[in-house]
Amino acid sequence: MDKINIIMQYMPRILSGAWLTLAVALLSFALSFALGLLGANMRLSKNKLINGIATAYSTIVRGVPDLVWMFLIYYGLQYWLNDFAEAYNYETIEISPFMAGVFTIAFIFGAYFTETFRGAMLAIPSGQMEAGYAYGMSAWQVLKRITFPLLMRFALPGVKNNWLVLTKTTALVSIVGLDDVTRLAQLAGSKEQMSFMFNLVSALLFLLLTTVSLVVFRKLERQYARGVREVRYES
Amino acid sequence: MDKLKVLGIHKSYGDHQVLKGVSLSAQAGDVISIIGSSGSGKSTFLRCINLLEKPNQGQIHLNGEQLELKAAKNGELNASNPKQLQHFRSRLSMVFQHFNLWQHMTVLENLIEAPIRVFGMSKADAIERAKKYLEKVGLQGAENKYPSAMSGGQQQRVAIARALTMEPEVILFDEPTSALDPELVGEVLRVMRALAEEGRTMIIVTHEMGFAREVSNHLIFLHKGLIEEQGNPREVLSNPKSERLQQFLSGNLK
Amino acid sequence: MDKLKVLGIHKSYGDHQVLKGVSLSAQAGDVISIIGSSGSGKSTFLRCINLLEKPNQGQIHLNGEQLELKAAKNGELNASNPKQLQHFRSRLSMVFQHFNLWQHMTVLENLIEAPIRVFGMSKADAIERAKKYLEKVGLQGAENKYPSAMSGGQQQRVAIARALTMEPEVILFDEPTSALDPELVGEVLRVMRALAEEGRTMIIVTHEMGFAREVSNHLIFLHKGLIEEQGNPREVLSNPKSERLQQFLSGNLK
Amino acid sequence: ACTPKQEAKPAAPAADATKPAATAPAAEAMNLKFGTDATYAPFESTDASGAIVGFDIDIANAMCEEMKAKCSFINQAWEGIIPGLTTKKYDVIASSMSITPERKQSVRFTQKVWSAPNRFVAKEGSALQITPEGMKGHAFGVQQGTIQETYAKKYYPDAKIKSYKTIEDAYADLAAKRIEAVFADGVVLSDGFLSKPAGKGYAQLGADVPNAADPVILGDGTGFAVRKEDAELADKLNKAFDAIRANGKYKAIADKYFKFDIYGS
Amino acid sequence: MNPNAFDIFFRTFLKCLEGLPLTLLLTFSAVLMGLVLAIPLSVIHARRSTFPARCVRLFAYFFTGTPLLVQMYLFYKGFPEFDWVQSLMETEAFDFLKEGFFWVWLALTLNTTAYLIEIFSGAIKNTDNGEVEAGRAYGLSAGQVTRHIVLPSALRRALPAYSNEVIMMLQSTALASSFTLYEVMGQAIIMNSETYRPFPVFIAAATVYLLLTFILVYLFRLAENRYLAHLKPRTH
Ligand SMILES: Nc1ncnc2c1ncn2[C@@H]1O[C@H](COP(=O)(O)OP(=O)(O)OP(=O)(O)O)[C@@H](O)[C@H]1O
Ligand SMILES: Nc1ncnc2c1ncn2[C@@H]1O[C@H](COP(=O)(O)OP(=O)(O)OP(=O)(O)O)[C@@H](O)[C@H]1O
Ligand SMILES: N[C@@H](Cc1c[nH]c[nH+]1)C(=O)O
Ligand SMILES: [Mg+2]
Ligand SMILES: [Mg+2]
Repeated sequence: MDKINIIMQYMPRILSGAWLTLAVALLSFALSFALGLLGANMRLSKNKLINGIATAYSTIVRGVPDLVWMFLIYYGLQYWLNDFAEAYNYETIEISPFMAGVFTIAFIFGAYFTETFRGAMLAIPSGQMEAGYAYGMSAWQVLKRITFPLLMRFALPGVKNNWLVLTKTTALVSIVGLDDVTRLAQLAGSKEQMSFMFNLVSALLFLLLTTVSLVVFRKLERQYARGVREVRYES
Repeated sequence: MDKLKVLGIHKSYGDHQVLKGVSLSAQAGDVISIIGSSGSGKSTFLRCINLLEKPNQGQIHLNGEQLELKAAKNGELNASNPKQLQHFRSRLSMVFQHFNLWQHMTVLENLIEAPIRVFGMSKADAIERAKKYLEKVGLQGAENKYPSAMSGGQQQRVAIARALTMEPEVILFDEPTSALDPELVGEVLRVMRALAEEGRTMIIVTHEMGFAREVSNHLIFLHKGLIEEQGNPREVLSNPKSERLQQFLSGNLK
Repeated sequence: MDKLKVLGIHKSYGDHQVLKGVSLSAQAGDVISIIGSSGSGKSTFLRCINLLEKPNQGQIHLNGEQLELKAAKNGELNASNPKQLQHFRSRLSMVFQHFNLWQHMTVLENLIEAPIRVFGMSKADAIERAKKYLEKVGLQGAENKYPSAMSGGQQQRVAIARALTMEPEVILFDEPTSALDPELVGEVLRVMRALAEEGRTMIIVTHEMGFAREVSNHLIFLHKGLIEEQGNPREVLSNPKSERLQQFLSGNLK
Repeated sequence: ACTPKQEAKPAAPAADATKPAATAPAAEAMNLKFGTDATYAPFESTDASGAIVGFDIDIANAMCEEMKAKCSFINQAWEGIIPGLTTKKYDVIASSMSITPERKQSVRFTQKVWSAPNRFVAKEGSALQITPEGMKGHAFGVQQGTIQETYAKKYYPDAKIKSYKTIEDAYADLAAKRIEAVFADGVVLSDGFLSKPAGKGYAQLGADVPNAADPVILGDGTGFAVRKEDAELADKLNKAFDAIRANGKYKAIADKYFKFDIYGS
Repeated sequence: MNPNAFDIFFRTFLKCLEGLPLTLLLTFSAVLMGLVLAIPLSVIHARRSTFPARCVRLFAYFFTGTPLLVQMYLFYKGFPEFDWVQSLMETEAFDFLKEGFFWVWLALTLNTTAYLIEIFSGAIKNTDNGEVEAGRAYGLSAGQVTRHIVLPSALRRALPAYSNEVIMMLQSTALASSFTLYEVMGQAIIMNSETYRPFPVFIAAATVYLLLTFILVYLFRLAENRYLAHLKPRTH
């Protein structure tokens, strides 16, 4: 088949784009995860200012389309960094398009993770942490051994959902010109007048990522469900 | 020398003064019960002893060593030395009303967690010790269960074993039986009586007058943030002097 | 002529034979109580009568008309004529243990839904009828409340009114009071006693021996999928013949 | 006034900040970064391997050789090409950018690099007239943010003008018959489209539209562009360009790509 | 920053308002059509393993598992490659196929349909079985139980999730700017390529979307107060 041949010709490049997509997704996931933990702690803070900042962050980010953020941060962040650098007499800080894409997505999903983690933190009974302190464990030990594992249990469904949405949002970096799967397949499709086939290929690659993610999360869910499954029903 | 000496604890939440200077001292082997109506400040007092709640005034001595405290801006006393606080806490175990077992850990993991993290004990040693105390509370064989798969009475016994595994000098109990149905109360009381007979130092907040009478050698009646009456449990309970306590006991027996 | 006649109901879940041939017949005005220990098949039997559960064998007659059944591949009997089944069901109302009120509808909407859909009654007529029965259960004025805003006893009374609004020939009750706390049980029993006095035909699965004794004129004791004993409630209850029933009653009264 | 307060918190790794800024007086080899929208064959595009190639690229490389500078190219979508320059993502735009008075307010141009007229293409044998009346009610495509877009909007008020992010998107819609014609740089249409397999069955429509038709909008030829404050760099580039014009390198490159004089008169 | 940043902000804001009708048209035609399609499909989806149920599941899996942008490319660019679509586009009646609007709308609609199917079928499956049995026990037919008991109850419970989805859709319409449509985001992009000032320009667009979102959130809160009254906890 002629068409298959053409597609195979582009495959190495498209797969390199898929790799970039995965890299953007994983990096921004890690960043937004951290940002979300920070945001959630701020949201739960009793300090009105800190709480207000985090609330504004999470509301505003979620009220504006991802694409608008993409343009704003992708093109705007550098302006801001330059102004900053000038004002403080630093050398110009450069961000690559790749990093800009990662930051943008991390910034957006940090807001979603903020809400996810906030909900999860509220779901942990405070006694669990108190018990740790009461036996002389340090704050760090309590965080690592008690709070975090429990947090993950409550947050996992939300984390899973955010990850699935995030992977799909990475497609937007193609609009600002990053060579991810979406863009490479799209361009190849235009060039060869085979847009249907090529875009289908990128769709299927995303579907593959989704499917693999679902399998991984099922494993994780099982792991963090330690102690929940054997619920005892009295009488 | 006093095992535990707590002096003049004051504690307010905003305008609400919950404790207005409560003191207590316990020799080794003392079992002290604290009774009082709901809201009288029993839990708050117990939680101030290990600084889960920060008092506004007061001193805490363990084996003659004083816990160093310094006032924060909001007037609460904080430990000035976190290491010392951790050290104090590790020798002052607490058993919570709602058990607060770590849900994501098995029974055994619940027991060995603190000894390993806090004392740096080896895992093997910790397990050995844990099994000993698990047996003491009658739960040998339950090592690998998760708390959620156990009844309330079993969970509370695990919580006691967890506290014992720290081999603490003093154990603080906050209403150890009130979350349990009558059948389960029996299980737990049996274990606590055994501990009392062993000569452990215990401070127990309780609503079980019978229990207070049987096992403790000193009884404290808290009322509105102050000790209204105290002394030998049998005497105090059968012959209450203050009107408050008379009223409290009459309500309690119906 | 028998109002309701049920013959030789058999029902298995997989290998587990729950009903091994249970029959019952009720004249107009009969109130039949079914008792038996947990798992003896009481609910299953009741649910087989209106085919919420599909029996493996048996016949169901209402007013002499037989429900047409045909065996499906898995051995269960299905209604061969869905219209006839709907018709049967509309004359055989059921009141559920957990009420099963439609949460998204107000009380009034709950009551008029089935008459409108099933009988094609006009809305105005249905409302009129609904109000009548709502009054009968003592809930006049609650028309526009949502079930979630009512107490358990009130909800169960709404459920009874819903069944009554169908003006059914037979009412089936599955433990109508066991989801209620003792205080609420009274409310519901009062209403059911009134219905019995009106002469309605009712089949009642219950754990309330007192109630069975007072209102029913026939009592059935189910054991392991068979009728172990039956007859006049007072006689059967005060003078049980079978060992099983003696045992059941002794356990029940403690 | 519109400095964002909250976003951008994830600051860039500070390690990058040690790179010398291009504007620093370069005693030794200077690092020059070029930004280009590589969707504009034959001037700038990507080959099958993803490398950026084209006439502008070759010219820029030749000039760099002249300046003894180390050059690299950064692909940048057209809509962000000027913001990318001002924010120092790169130091020079080499992207067929026409020299217009309007753009001069934002950037500093070098001298002209090449110049050619503008052109329509349509299906072979199309009966369309490129007069404003002839285009009335008909749909044609231009690239967003280009001189041709501005020109079309001014001179064809009654036509359905569709703007695309890249010229390649416009070709795709021409093929899909969503639009009847495309208006763009003539050489791009002829060499980047008509002469390629995708351009089979299409032809130039009407006569060329010379830049002189409205010099204020269409400008005079394309140039490279630097930040307004980088006068020194513009100077260097101009000198290097003069050199390759003089030593025949420009002609050698031009001959490789074109059969006519791309420099223009 | 430059003093005329405010000026650009306000000009863009007004320009974005020109794109508002298109944004609203896309959003609401997609979510309404999605609602109409998703209700019957989610009933099918909730049935165990019939062939139609499997088809619906596959549909939902594809459209929720791939980016909306890719779906838009697939529709906008992919479909016109088919000869039959080409010849349709030529005819007078199907002239609209040439426009980006139809394809973008189609992608938005199918995408939201897929998400709504997941939301609704989840709500359907969560319907209290007792309520279903009560319906059957009084002689309602299977269809009547679905129409009058299950769906009204499930759709109300799905209202919060539906409102989320509408807000997501509103934001997704910004992608239409990549397909020759000048809705709010499209207008902002035009302003950006005229002014080269991304900051004030996109902040203006963000402001418009933020206001729209707040209005929607407010309207849905009103709707929830009304339709979810029965889920409020008891007040005595
Ligand atoms: N975190 C807090 N913030 C404000 N007030 C509090 C807090 N914790 C306790 N209180 C108040 O302090 C008072 C004493 O509470 P405490 O829990 O010590 O009572 P208690 O004697 O243990 O009662 P109970 O028998 O019900 O457990 C109560 O009035 C309570 O409302
Ligand atoms: N759907 C089902 N699948 C399998 N087994 C079932 C099912 N429903 C009921 N059973 C089994 O059938 C037996 C009879 O159940 P049934 O609910 O009729 O008992 P019951 O007499 O109503 O008891 P109770 O007083 O507890 O309500 C039980 O052993 C139960 O486990
Ligand atoms: N030369 C035209 C068109 C162009 C698009 N890309 C590069 N150039 C312009 O500068 O507007
Ligand atoms: Mg207390
Ligand atoms: Mg039952």
